[in-house]
This record gives sequence, structure tokens and C-alpha cells, in this order.
Amino acid sequence: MSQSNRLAAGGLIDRASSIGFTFDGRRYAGHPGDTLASALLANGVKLVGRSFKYHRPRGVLTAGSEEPNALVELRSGARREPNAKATVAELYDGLEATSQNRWPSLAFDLMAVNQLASPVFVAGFYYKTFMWPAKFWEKLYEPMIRRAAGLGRLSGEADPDSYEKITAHCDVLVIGSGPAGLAAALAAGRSGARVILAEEDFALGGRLNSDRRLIGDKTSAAWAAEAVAELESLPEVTVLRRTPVVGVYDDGVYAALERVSDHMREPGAHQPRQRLWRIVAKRSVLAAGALERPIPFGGNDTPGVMLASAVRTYLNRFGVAPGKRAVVYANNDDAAATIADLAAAGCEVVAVVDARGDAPALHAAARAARASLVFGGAIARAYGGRSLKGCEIVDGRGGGFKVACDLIAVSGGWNPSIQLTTHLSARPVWDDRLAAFLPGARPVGMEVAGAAEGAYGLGDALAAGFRAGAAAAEACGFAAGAVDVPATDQEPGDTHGRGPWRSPVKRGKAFVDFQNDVTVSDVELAAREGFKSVEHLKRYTTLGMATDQGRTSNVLGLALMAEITGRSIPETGITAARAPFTPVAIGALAGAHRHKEFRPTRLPPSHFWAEEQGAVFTETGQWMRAAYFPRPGEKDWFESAVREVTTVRTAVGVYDASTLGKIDIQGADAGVFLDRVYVNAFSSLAVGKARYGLMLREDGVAMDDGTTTRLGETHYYMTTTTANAGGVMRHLELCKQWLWPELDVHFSSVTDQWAQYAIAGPRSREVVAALVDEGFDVSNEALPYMGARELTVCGGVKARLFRLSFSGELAYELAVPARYGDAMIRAIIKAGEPFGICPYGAEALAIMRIEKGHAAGPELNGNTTAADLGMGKMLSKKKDFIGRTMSGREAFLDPERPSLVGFRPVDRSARLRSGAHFVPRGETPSAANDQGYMTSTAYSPSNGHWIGLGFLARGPERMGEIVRAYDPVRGGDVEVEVVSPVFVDPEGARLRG
Amino acid sequence: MSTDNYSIFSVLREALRGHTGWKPAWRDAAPKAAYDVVIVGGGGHGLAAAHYLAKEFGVTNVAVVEKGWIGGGNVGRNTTIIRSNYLLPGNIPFYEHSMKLWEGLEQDLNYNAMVSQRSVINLFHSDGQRDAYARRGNAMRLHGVDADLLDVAELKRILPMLDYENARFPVKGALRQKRGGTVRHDAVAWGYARSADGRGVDIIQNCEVTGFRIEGGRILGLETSRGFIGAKKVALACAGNSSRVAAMAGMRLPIESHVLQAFVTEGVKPFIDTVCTFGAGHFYISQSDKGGLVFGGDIDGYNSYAQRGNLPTVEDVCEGGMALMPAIGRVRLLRSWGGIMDMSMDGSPIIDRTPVEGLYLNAGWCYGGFKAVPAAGHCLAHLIARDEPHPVAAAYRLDRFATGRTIDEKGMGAQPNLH
Amino acid sequence: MRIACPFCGPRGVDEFAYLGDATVKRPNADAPDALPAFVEYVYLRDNPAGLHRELWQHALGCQSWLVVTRNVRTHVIDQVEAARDVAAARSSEAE
Amino acid sequence: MAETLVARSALRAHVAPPAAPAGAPGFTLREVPDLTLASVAALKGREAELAEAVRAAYGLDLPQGPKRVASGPVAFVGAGPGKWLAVSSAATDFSALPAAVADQSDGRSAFRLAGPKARETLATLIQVDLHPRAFGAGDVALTHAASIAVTLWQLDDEPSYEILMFRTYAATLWRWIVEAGRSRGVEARLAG
Ligand SMILES: Cc1cc2nc3c(=O)[nH]c(=O)nc-3n(C[C@H](O)[C@H](O)[C@H](O)COP(=O)(O)OP(=O)(O)OC[C@H]3O[C@@H](n4cnc5c(N)ncnc54)[C@H](O)[C@@H]3O)c2cc1C
Ligand SMILES: NC(=O)c1ccc[n+]([C@@H]2O[C@H](COP(=O)([O-])OP(=O)(O)OC[C@H]3O[C@@H](n4cnc5c(N)ncnc54)[C@H](O)[C@@H]3O)[C@@H](O)[C@H]2O)c1
Ligand SMILES: Cc1cc2nc3c(=O)[nH]c(=O)nc-3n(C[C@H](O)[C@H](O)[C@H](O)COP(=O)(O)O)c2cc1C
Ligand SMILES: [Zn+2]
Repeated sequence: MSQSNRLAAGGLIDRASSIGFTFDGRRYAGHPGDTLASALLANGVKLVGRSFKYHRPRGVLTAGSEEPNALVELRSGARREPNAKATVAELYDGLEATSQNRWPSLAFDLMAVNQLASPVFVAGFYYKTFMWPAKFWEKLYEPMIRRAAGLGRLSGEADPDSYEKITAHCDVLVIGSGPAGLAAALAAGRSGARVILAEEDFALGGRLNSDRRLIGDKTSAAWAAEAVAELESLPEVTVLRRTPVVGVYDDGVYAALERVSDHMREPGAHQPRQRLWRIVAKRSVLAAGALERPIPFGGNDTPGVMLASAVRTYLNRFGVAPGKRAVVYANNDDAAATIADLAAAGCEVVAVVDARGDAPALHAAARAARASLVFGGAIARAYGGRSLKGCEIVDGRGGGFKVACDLIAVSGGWNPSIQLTTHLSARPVWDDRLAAFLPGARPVGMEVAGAAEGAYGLGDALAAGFRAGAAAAEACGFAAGAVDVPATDQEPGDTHGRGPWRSPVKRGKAFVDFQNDVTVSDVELAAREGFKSVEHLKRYTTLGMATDQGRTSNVLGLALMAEITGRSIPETGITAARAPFTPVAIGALAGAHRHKEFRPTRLPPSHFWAEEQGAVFTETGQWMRAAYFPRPGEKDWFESAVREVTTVRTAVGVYDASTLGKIDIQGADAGVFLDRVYVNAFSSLAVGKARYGLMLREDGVAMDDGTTTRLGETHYYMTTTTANAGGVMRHLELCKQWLWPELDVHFSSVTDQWAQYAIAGPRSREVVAALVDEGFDVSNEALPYMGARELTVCGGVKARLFRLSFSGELAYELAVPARYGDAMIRAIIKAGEPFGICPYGAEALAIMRIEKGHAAGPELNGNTTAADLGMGKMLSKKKDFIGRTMSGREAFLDPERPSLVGFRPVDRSARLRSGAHFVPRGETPSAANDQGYMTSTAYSPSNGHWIGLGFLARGPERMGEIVRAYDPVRGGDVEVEVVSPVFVDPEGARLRG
Repeated sequence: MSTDNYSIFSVLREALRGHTGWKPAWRDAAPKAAYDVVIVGGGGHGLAAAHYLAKEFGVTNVAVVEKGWIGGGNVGRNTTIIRSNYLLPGNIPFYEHSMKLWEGLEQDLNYNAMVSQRSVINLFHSDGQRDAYARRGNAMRLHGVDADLLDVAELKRILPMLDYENARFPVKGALRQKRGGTVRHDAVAWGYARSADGRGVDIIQNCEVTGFRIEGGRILGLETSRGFIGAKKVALACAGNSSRVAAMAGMRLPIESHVLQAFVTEGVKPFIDTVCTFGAGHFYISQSDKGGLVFGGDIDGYNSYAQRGNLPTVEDVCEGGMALMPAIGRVRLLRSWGGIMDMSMDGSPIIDRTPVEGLYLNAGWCYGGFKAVPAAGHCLAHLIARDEPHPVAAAYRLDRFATGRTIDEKGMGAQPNLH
Repeated sequence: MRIACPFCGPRGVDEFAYLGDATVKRPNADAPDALPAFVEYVYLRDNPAGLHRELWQHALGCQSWLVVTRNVRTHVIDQVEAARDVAAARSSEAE
Repeated sequence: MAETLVARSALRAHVAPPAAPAGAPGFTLREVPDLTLASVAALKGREAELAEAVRAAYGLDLPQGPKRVASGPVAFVGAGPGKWLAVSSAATDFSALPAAVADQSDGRSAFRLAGPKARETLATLIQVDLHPRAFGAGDVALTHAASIAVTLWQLDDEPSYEILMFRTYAATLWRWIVEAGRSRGVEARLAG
């Protein structure tokens, strides 16, 4: 395991320790401070991946998160992570990487036959083919395409790691830690402002670590280290490494992703894998730098072709020579540094191809490196297949020659990293002098500094950073003192790369978008077929749509389109960048709330007791409710629920009704207010009485129902359905604050304050009597049906007792403060034992309310009116109320509207199902014969057969008629008789008794 | 020589000569002085209407004017789901008509839009939801549309990656429409444009409508950024912007503009081969042919014309995703974007005449108008050509809000952000 | 997006519930043209692409209903007022 | 007559097991039992009367805004325009105040978090700025902890905080705080 390409010295790696890793099962060694890419290059590994469409062999192009080629699967088992960029994956001991999108192996990929068909597989060919026969698309073509597409594989197992989110507020957020970012953070941090410095990389310093520059008398990397040390000593500065800022949102909200544990084999105990930061910043400084762009030429994707700036990063930061014999191809002066650094590292620079005329900077560098210089020339073609063997160079006069080389360093100018300036829709502006898009309008509060705004000189970047950091701090009210911008060594010459945009020689495939295999000729084809808008170009060819989001290709692609169509670059335009800046694991965006903790769980006061009883629970919104309480020997919910109903109807049962919404309403105008929100009147309700109320939406449709009790002259207690409690409260607040602010009325949600138990059944009065304290009379005379009173139970616990019944039996609802809820249910059970009490759950409750024809959620489904529900007569004519006027619309008065009736099977042994549709007897089921639908069904122990509620056209007029309940999705088709929706005690004698 | 018909043979022929013979898929037309019909909006609906006007109704003196580039609106940014699994009688026949048109689309257009009937699966988590889905499935069957209810055992076979064991809201089954699926969204716009263009329709890009010329209650033409264009009839198909354009004709609509975000991950090998919606969270997902998981959730919930949303919705959608499919934790979100939609007051669309004679409206498609593209185009063309609504779109009237014949699938009432 | 609740201070949009257009006014139910007025009130919207006055509630906060003036193109918020104050001012104007 | 009823916390069992860090705790988490709580809303036109009554009975000026004022066992917490939460660690009857008063002693549960890592832990659940420059002793936030509505205030500069939530959410929120606190040295014990 020799690191054949590791330089003898230099770099920000820890040479003292060596760490092992595997790639495609082979073992290699690297050092802490390496990325997977630098370690692979150090070991002489050039072939690291296969391209998306043609499965072409690919190597490392860049040294950052813009990498289009070097994608691998990291780790294994449930932690397998597809499409990891080797250029950002930090090396750790035991790292496992596997190449992807190849079969059977990286070196021999059978899918590479796609290359043979590549003349057919041009941009957009799918749209022109695969149409015959039509059925073959889903069966044959699409599965084939899908298998070939995609890159890495998911494990298919649940992600075993955890994630965390955190919110941070600051005065100044600095994005990027190159010279501009460090300077900005220093200026702001020294002022005392709260500063967050977020850097994507694990090393701070940006290009300071990649280039051999001097700041004052220090190397640029040493200066960066000192700046970081100072920042870390400032109490209000937070330095976040491995943390790209990924999104900019309205009003200074930024999302950043901290890769907490990705540089370790697995996260430490209780540590998340990643942490999503929501940063709320008053100001921000974007110092994200600039990325170099390639120059397309034939075979420019051969492993060994690399961006010139990345070559420097590997040499200087990682102490790795990405090649031994290099050709440099540039259209600007920046490559001079690459030539010099290669030479300094002992690599041979065989040729320098300057696409421009003779430019002194490259001329001098080439001469110093003893490289032959070709100006006005180009690379015609690179060759070598799985690793670069050489290239053909043409000079400006038509001559050409071949040179052997194992590295081509390409420098086509710079693209400022302005993506984050456009997340809030601003358009970038083209700058002809810099040949680059610069930030247009900035998001409110954001400044851009350094290479990200086109200040490419190191000195300029430092100066801009200090200036922006100070300005940002000052805008937040801090005094930033003057700074001396340190002096720097000589800047390179003209680094702008104003073209040419591609090699003029067309030989072989010249890639623009490496990852999505989009070539120069694809761009030409798109233009030919009319896809000339950059957005059409993108979507037709997929240019810029891969995991790198075209960070090395977008500008190039549109520049080529501009050239081909004879338009200027600004006329041609640029595609929009979108969040995230760099791809983010979905697990991190989801955070900690997974599995059972996806949403909060609300537990009513009897929950622990119910668990002890072996209750089976059901999720109702956020609540857990006991569905039924199985007893030994009962084989399913049905038996238990039927037994519970029978017990209530013949003896007594208890149900925890605490999940109902409960609202305390007070104020001089409480009665008037309720008159306006309910269809019926409440101001006339006597103190100590409860009344059923129905609320409509303003459009006349039923919104919610419940009972409201008048506890005092100006004091009411409202109950709502469990599901709508929040919505009703919001509605009441709106009515009070917005519609009728003149009214004196106040609400307090007391849902959680009271544990409320329904005690129902012929023996319920006896149970209640055993619980209330002496002196309180619960007789029918003292507390009649719909009566309510405040009293004490069990020796002084204050309580409210309501004579309400949802089950249709003699029944009470007893409310005690929630802390006593657990003890109360135990006391009720105990007091009820002599009378045969049992607890009943939501299933039994549902059966009983259906037996009584009470509407609930399935009937109040957002489309039904009071009249549909059989409550049309409740609508007061004496007052205005929400929904009154709109209830008078034509369709609401249509006699054909389905309205609520009951159903029983003609064959009494037949089962009914909710969701069945009603079809007239003897007619074929069809849309035209669809007359309504079943909303609720239950087996009624009292009747000995199934019963149902449902909406049927002209239902109330059709009593006794037989219709079909048609349920094809469950294979049901049952004849049912239309009956009254009240199946038990229609006169209501029991509940009044 | 040029290549007109698309087929494997024409592709092979072109391959031999470097693909130099292809013609533009549609001409980049400049506006003429006047047309019989001008359609505002080069999205799916506008382009489909132009195609059907020309092909089915013989009306070819037609222009589609688009303020940007065609397909740049919602047709180019939706999550590509097609289905006809609706509940209400006003909707089912319409969407089924659309489904049938999708089923023959490629042959009709000579363009592969990759209609993929890979099935749409709506999960339920409670008995109440199951019954509501049964009601819907039965309604579909009564209309002759395919629907079936799946139990958990069947679901586990089709969607093994769901969290069945440890979920906060356990999956209890699903409603499936096998004929539902996805379509390659951009190709729909391009395919209709190419076909309409081939039949003589002018597709005019970078031409923004800025006003209408109306005299005596009759439309005469429209003002655009490229000058006045005369028209006997004008139809609006400018999803998301309907209110603004209608306001130029003096109308107020029962519509708010809202942003819906959508998301795509990095490409991965086949993971899920159906469309799946999560009834207890705000999440739905499918996988594109390129391998990206395409997913979304609820709208952000406030009026917006900004084509982008905010972070809480992103988080909410991803939470829903992880709750349903904990295996997607390590796939990376690649890109998020937003689209502006006409959210109508009952969640259903409008295809109708307007108080201005000769001015027709196609609007209010909410987040569901992609699947409607063929039928909406066809029905709009029918309305324009015949001046009466197509029977399957007869419920989509403007006056339904006044009469109370609203079509409210979700039962949310007049609150657009809840539909 | 962050909304500055007059009581609580600036908070993330996730704490707020949205209702919509705050310029419509509940009509008088006793007026002879009440039905068309209600149809308009409940269903018709200006839906401008610029400044929009809209109702939000600080639902996961102090429960205040707010009238927010916001540019719906840029999401920039100009003004946040308590709905009760706006309503009170509006009814005193009407008198 | 039936036996007397025992009061029980919403956290009874079933919440995460007690967590104890190896070293010094990053923060402690405790339930605050037996608070007397009442929601208090000023009646129309009687705002001054209420303020006067509170001053007379408890020697406190009702805070205008999200603030907490305390004297002895009693505190008033701003809960919205014209609304307060009256809090007392002793048995206190607030019902006589000239206001709309609703007992909430059982409607909410309360936890106290104290120690150097309390703030960072809260930041994983709550999005309000708790930095000392933005939030100090006496400050109140009506907000949510990962969607659970909470009222939070700071008691002192240790820092320690009290957080109130609707009682039926208490078990969930307890688990979530303990979970977020595990990497931050939470020491969590139930009362009693
Ligand atoms: C994120 C997202 C996901 C969605 N997912 C689905 C889904 O899975 N399934 C589904 O069925 N539906 C979905 N939809 C909804 C669907 O995309 C839309 O309902 C549908 O595309 C709207 O019709 P259209 O294609 O004609 O609209 P668009 O493509 O928006 O066309 C309208 C055109 O009008 C143009 N225009 C506007 N104003 C003017 C003017 N003044 N002058 C000239 N031109 C103008 C616009 O530029 C635009 O191109 C989704 C929507 C979004 C945003
Ligand atoms: N010679 C040239 O033409 C040329 C061109 C460009 C840059 N440069 C050199 O590069 C340097 C420019 O300085 P600078 O500070 O502007 O840039 P930089 O490239 O040194 O630093 C930018 C930093 O931002 C980080 N970053 C980018 N996006 C990020 C995000 N979203 N979140 C978090 N971190 C992010 C990068 O990882 C990098 O560390 C100077 O040294 C300059 O001389 C030179
Ligand atoms: C179904 C679908 C799949 C997409 N897949 C990708 C993708 O693989 N890569 C990508 O960069 N964008 C993808 N996008 C998003 C587009 O790049 C773009 O964001 C979207 O069309 C909206 O346009 P805009 O972002 O320019 O506003 C996809 C969009 C859709 C609708
Ligand atoms: Zn507030």
C-alpha cells in the first residue's frame, strides 16, 4: 500500500498518523486531513466512477462540493449512502467506499456499451422513441431505463442514525471562511457582535489552504490558522466547520447543515449524525468564493483531466501530486500558479496551452517550468480511456502534435459562487469584464464579499471581507474599529477567462455537464430543435440537473448556447439556482421527530389506568383513546365492544370524554356572542342548563357541534368535538377580535384542565350518587336531563356534573380537575362495581351514538348542511349568525339533496359498511343511479343486527323503501331498508328518566 | 431534408448524419395582426387547447401567447402525478376523460411523454379514513373508473419500505388506482406545442398579455408586450396568474394565488415504483425515470406570487417523509422549488364563459391541474369552438359559488389554503 | 418568513395560522341584497400581485389575530397590526 | 361515601426513564408540581380596576407584554393583550379578581430546566432567541416546542427556566427534552 503520489512534504495533513480505508474492497492508506479523493489520488487511483448515461470512466475533476464525477457509495448496510462526493468525504479510519453505477465492476462496466449507442442516445431521444407498442412503455422500456438510470443505491433499511435541529440567532452570519469570510468574521467578531461563521469544509481557510500565497510575512494557510484561533477565542463568535449554508429564506432565515459525525465511522453515543441549523441573522456576509470552470475538448472527461485550481489544492493542501506529467490548458493567467506549483512539487509540466494569444504571465511560468508553450492553441482531444495517456494539441496555425501526459490541468476562468444570492429570486447580472455572473439584488441584509462578488485578488478579498464584516456589525449597532488590511504578495495577472469557451476542434465527445453526460453537440442539437431558452436547454438536455447542480457546467452551457445562437450572454440568460446549495440528507431536514415521536401524543387523564386495564388504543388526531377494553376470552374488538354496549344499556358504563374540546367563556356579552356563532340561541339558556348547539361555517356548511352549559349569568362552558377543538377556538377568537371587537367576551381553553367522564346506563344515577359529597342531590328533579351543577365529589374535590347523554341512556358527565382524573376513574369503577359497571371505549361509544342517530365526524364531513343533518329547524330566524345568509343558497334548498336517514339490512344477518353508495333497488349501479352514501355503520346489540346512517336523496321521504348499499371495493352489495336514524328509544324516555 | 415524424427509424437515420436534420420542435412565431382564437398562457392547458382546437375542431388560426418560455409555469414544475381517483360526481367524469386521453397521448402527439401508469396509492391510517376511501373508491367504480382497496399484507408486498411497525400513525391499508401514475411533465408541454405548431398554431413566446380591448361587452383583442393582437375569441389558461389577467378584463375571481413547493433528491437506483401518498402527514412521493425521488406536501399556506416557499414547509414535508419511509434518511434532497397556483375557493377548477362575450376562462386548478391537461385542453377547445361546455366539464361553472353548487372534495369550505 | 407579532415580537411563520384577505367586510345580513353581498364576501378576492392586507393568527403564541400588510411578490412585510385595533378603527370610521 | 381522590402528575411513569449523566450535569430537569394557575382576562372597560386589584392584593403591577413579575409565591405572566397567567407556588384563590378568571392549575404542567446546557437544549426545540442579550430573567415567550404550544420564562441567570405546556402533552415534551438533553448531560428526575 504505497501512497505513490504523495509528496514528500507539505500539506495540511497529519503525516504522523496513517489511517486505512477501502475502495471497492481494496485497502489503501491515507492521513487525517485527507478527503477520500485526495487519499485515492495519493494512492495513484484515478478511475473512481462511471458517468450517468454512457457509463464512461471518470476521475476526480475538482476538490470541492462542486464535483460532478467522483461519486461513490460510502459505508455499508443500513448506513450505506449513495452519491457521496469523494472530494468532500473526510477520510476516517475504516472508511468503506464503493464505486457505483457500474456492472460488474468499475474497470469493466458492461453498461459502457451505451457508448456504442451514443450516436442514438443524444439529448431528447427518449421523446422521439419507445412509443410502440404503447403497452411496452410500463412493461419494458421504462423499467429498463429506470434500472440504467439513477446512480447509487439506497440500503432499503431504516436510517439507523439520529438527527437534530437547532435554532440560532445572530447579528452577523458569515458564509465561507476563505480570506473574505475570515476577515468579515474578524471585523464583526471583534466589535462584540454575535457572529456565526459557517464553513462547508472541515478545514477553515478556503483558497488560503490551496494556494501558496503570503499575507504579511506568513503563508496564507498560517494566516488562516491564526485568524481561526482568534475567532475561537471571541466569546460571541461561533465557528461551524463542516457546515454549508444551504438555503436562504425570507427575513434573514438561513438553513445550514452541520455534518456532526460524518467524519467518523459512526456517531458517538447520543450524538446526531447531522444537525440542521436554522439561523436567524440580522445581517449576513456571503464569502463563498468562486469556482473554476473547465474548457470542453474531446475526451475532456478522461480520468486525469482536472481543474487547474483543484490541482493546486491537491498539491498544496493535501501534499498529493495528481499526476507526474502535466499539460496545462488555460484561457487566463491563473494557471501560472498551477504551473509553478506543479514544478515546485517536482512534477513535469510538458506543455502549456494558452487558448489566447501570447500572454506574459503564462509565458513566464511555462518558461520557468521548462514547459513548451502553445499560444492561441487548444487541446484537440485527450485519450487514454480509463486513465489519461496523452492528448493532441493544436496550435493557432493549424499544426498539431501529441504529447504523453497523465494530467491535464484546465483553467477556463471563474464563476463566483452566487447561488445563495438568488434563493430569494434575484437574478444575477453578467459582467463582461470579469466574464462572470455577479450577484444582482441581494437578499435583504446580505452583503457579498471576495471572489463571490468578483474580487479575485487576495488583497481585494481580505479588504472586502473586513469592510463587509464591519459594515454588517455596524448595521447591528456595534462599533467596528478600523483595521489594517494586511499586505499580500503579488496577485496573478488577468484571470478572467473571457473565452474561448471551448476547444475549436471537434473530436470525440466534449463534455459540458460531466455528470449528466451533456456534450457540446447536445447543446448544438438543442439549439437546432428550438430549445434555445436556457431553461429549455436545461430541461431538454438535463444540463445542470445532476447532483452537482451544474456548478461547473451551467455558465459554460449558456455561453455555448449564446455563441451558437449568436446572442449575447445576458440575452441568453442563466438558469435559476435553488436551495439547497449542496444536497442535504432528508433525515437531517426531518430531524429528531420520527417513528412514534413523529407528532406529539396527547394522553387523557385515564390513560395510565386504561393501560393497566389492557385497553386497546386508537389514534385520534394527536390523542390516544381507548378503543375497547378486552376481557379474557373475547376474541376481537367486536365482542368486546358489543359487551360494553350491552353493559351500558342494561347496567352502567364509564367512558373518558376528556378529549372533547372544552372552552371556558366569560364576559357580559357571552350570551350574545354565542347567539352569533351557533345557529340556535344561547342567551336565553337558563343558568344551570346545557343545550346542544350547531355551528356553521360562513358558507352555510356545518362546522362543529357540542353542548354548551350556562354556569353563571356571564359564564358558559362549551364543548367541541375532539377533532375540531383547535379550529373552533381559532374561529371564536377571530369572531371576537375581528368581527365583533366591541363585545365583552373571553375564552380560555380548559380541555386539559378537566378530566370528564361519561357515566351512562340505567344504574348511572346510583353510581353518581355514591360519588358526590353529602348534601348534593342528583335526583331527576334536582338535576333533570340537560341540567348542570357545580359540586364536590369524594370528599371535597370540586367537580362539575352535567346530565348529558350521547349514548341515549340515563347518563351524566362528571368533570374533575385533571390531576384527579386517574383517581376519579378508579373511584367510579369502584363505586360502580355493585351495579356491574364496565369501562367502555370509542368503539362502544360509536355504536351507541349511531344507535341514537347522533351525527359525528363522518356526517359532519365539511359538505353537509344543518338541513342535510336533519337539523334544519334549529336555524334561528330571529337573529343573524355565522352561515345564516349562505344557507339560503339555491343548491342548499334543493329537495334532491341527500339527507340523513337510518338503514337496516333486509337480510338481518347482513353486515353494513360505511362508504357504500346507495343505488335504487333493481337498477344497475352507475353514476346516474348514485343516490348517496353510507356514513356510519355498527352492529347494534340492542337491535340484534347491523344498522347504518347515511345521506340519501330525499331520504326522509323514503322511509320503508328498500335500496342497495353498493360497495364494490369490498365486494359488498346489500339491500337495506330506509328507516329513522334513531334505532334505540326514539322517544328519549331513557335519558330523561 | 428534414425529419418530421419521430420514430426509432428517424432517430437512427439522424444518428448517421450527426443529428443535423432535425427541425425545431415548434416554430418561434412572431405575432400576426389577428387570430380567430388567442389563448393566453403557454402551459399545459393552453397548449393542449390549441392542439385540440386544431385537431378536433378544425380551428387553426390560433395563437398561444406566453409571457416567458413555454412550459415554464406549473406544467414544468409539478410532481407529475396523474389520476382520476376523485370523490365527487362533478369531478370524476372529467378526470377520467383526461385519463383516457393520457392513455392515447403518445400516439396522438407522436411524442413520447412517458405516460407511466404505475399506480397511485393513497394510504389510510384509521377506520374512518378507510371508510372515506371506500366511499371514494365506490364512487369511482360507479363511474366506471378502476379502484381497489388494499389491505396491509398486500401493501407490504408493493411498498415494503413503509414504516409498518413503529409508526406514530400506523398504516392500515390503501386505496389504489392502478391506472394512475406519472407523466414526464416538460414533454407534455413540448409534445402539445409541437403538434399544435404542426397544425398551424402560432406559439408566441416572450409575449406578455398586459390588457384587453373590450367594446360593448365583447372582446376585440389583447394588448401584449409585443403589441396589440386582434382576436375573435380569447381564452385564459394562465394558471397561478388567472386573477391578475382576469383583473385586466375587470373581473374578480374566487381564487387566491398560493405557492406549492416540490422537491427532488439525487438520483438513486429504483426504490419505489408507484406513487404513494401519506394520509397522516403531508407527504407524497414517486420516483422519476432519472432516479430522483420526487416528492411534496402541503402548500405553504399564504398568498404568494414568488415561486418559492419557506423553510417550515420543507421541514414539515421531510418529517412526513421520514415518518412514512425511514429508509430515505440518507438520500439527499437535491433541489426544491415552488410554483404559483390558483387556489380556488372550493378546490375545484373553472372552465366557463365569462361576462365578457368571447372571453373564456380556464382557471382554479389548484395543485391538481397537471393530470387535467388533456381534458382541460379538450374541454376548453370545445367551449371555445362550440360555445357550450363539454358535458364532462359541465360542473365547472363560475356561478356555482352563488348557487351553492360548489365542488369541495376536501370539505374545507371557502378557505383556499386548506384545499 | 418572520412576522413581528405586536405582543410577542418577531416569530417564524410556523407559529402563525393564515386566513387571507383582510379587506373584505362581513355584510349586513338584514340588507335586501344580503345574499349576493355574502357570496362576494365569502368567495371573491382581489388577489393582487403586490401589497396584500391579510389576516394571520399568532396561533402558537398569544392567539392574537393580526392584519399583516405584505408584498406577496417579495414576501416583505410592511406592517403588522392587531386585528382588533384595525376592526375597531374600521367600525368607528363607518359610524 | 367514596374514598378521597389522590392527585397525580401527568408524567406518572411511562415517560423516559430518569437520565443521569456520568459527570456533572449539563442541566437538570424537574417537574414543578402543585402550581396554582389561572388565566385572567381583563373585562371590557374594567382594565384599570383589574390592575388596581392585582396591585392591592399582590403588590404587583400587571406586566404589559411578555414579561413575568413576581412577589412572594405569586407571579403574573403576560399571556397576550389583556390576558395574563396568574401563577402561584402556594394555594392561592385568583377567582375573586375582577376579570374573566379560569382555573388552569390542572390544565398545564410545568418543568424547570436549570444549568449551563439548558439554553442549548431548549434551542433544539424552541425557536425563540434565548441569548442573554435577548432574553433574561423575567422575560416570557409564548411559543412552541417542536409544535407543542408552550409558555416559557426565565427565572434567573444560572440560567433556569420554567416551561408550561398543556397537561396532556407533558409526557411527550418530557421525553423530547430528555432526548435532546442526552448529549448535553441532562439529569432528569420526576418529582416524588
Ligand atoms: C409544485 C407543484 C406540484 C404539482 N403537482 C401536481 C401533480 O402532481 N399533479 C397534478 O395534476 N397537478 C399538479 N400541480 C398542478 C399543476 O401543475 C397545475 O395545475 C397545472 O400545470 C396548471 O395548468 P398549466 O399547465 O396550464 O399551467 P402553467 O404551466 O402555469 O401555464 C400558465 C402559463 O400562463 C403564462 N402566463 C401567465 N400570465 C400571463 C400573461 N399575462 N401573458 C402571457 N402568459 C401568461 C405563464 O407564464 C404560464 O406559462 C402541481 C403544481 C405545483 C406548483
Ligand atoms: N486568481 C484568481 O483569479 C482567483 C479567482 C478566485 C479566487 N481566488 C482566490 O480565492 C480567494 C478568494 O477568497 P474568498 O474568501 O472570496 O473565497 P475562498 O474560495 O477562499 O473561500 C470560500 C469558502 O467558502 C466556502 N463556502 C462556499 N459556499 C459555502 C456555503 N454555502 N456554506 C459554507 N461555506 C461555503 C468554501 O468551502 C470556501 O472555504 C483568494 O485567495 C483569491 O486570491 C483567486
Ligand atoms: C418531476 C420533476 C423532476 C425533476 N428532477 C430534477 C432533477 O433531477 N434535477 C434537477 O436539478 N432538477 C429537477 N427538477 C427541478 C427543476 O430543475 C426545476 O427546479 C423546476 O422545474 C422548477 O423550475 P425553477 O427551479 O427554474 O423555478 C425536477 C422537476 C420536476 C417537476
Ligand atoms: Zn403573539
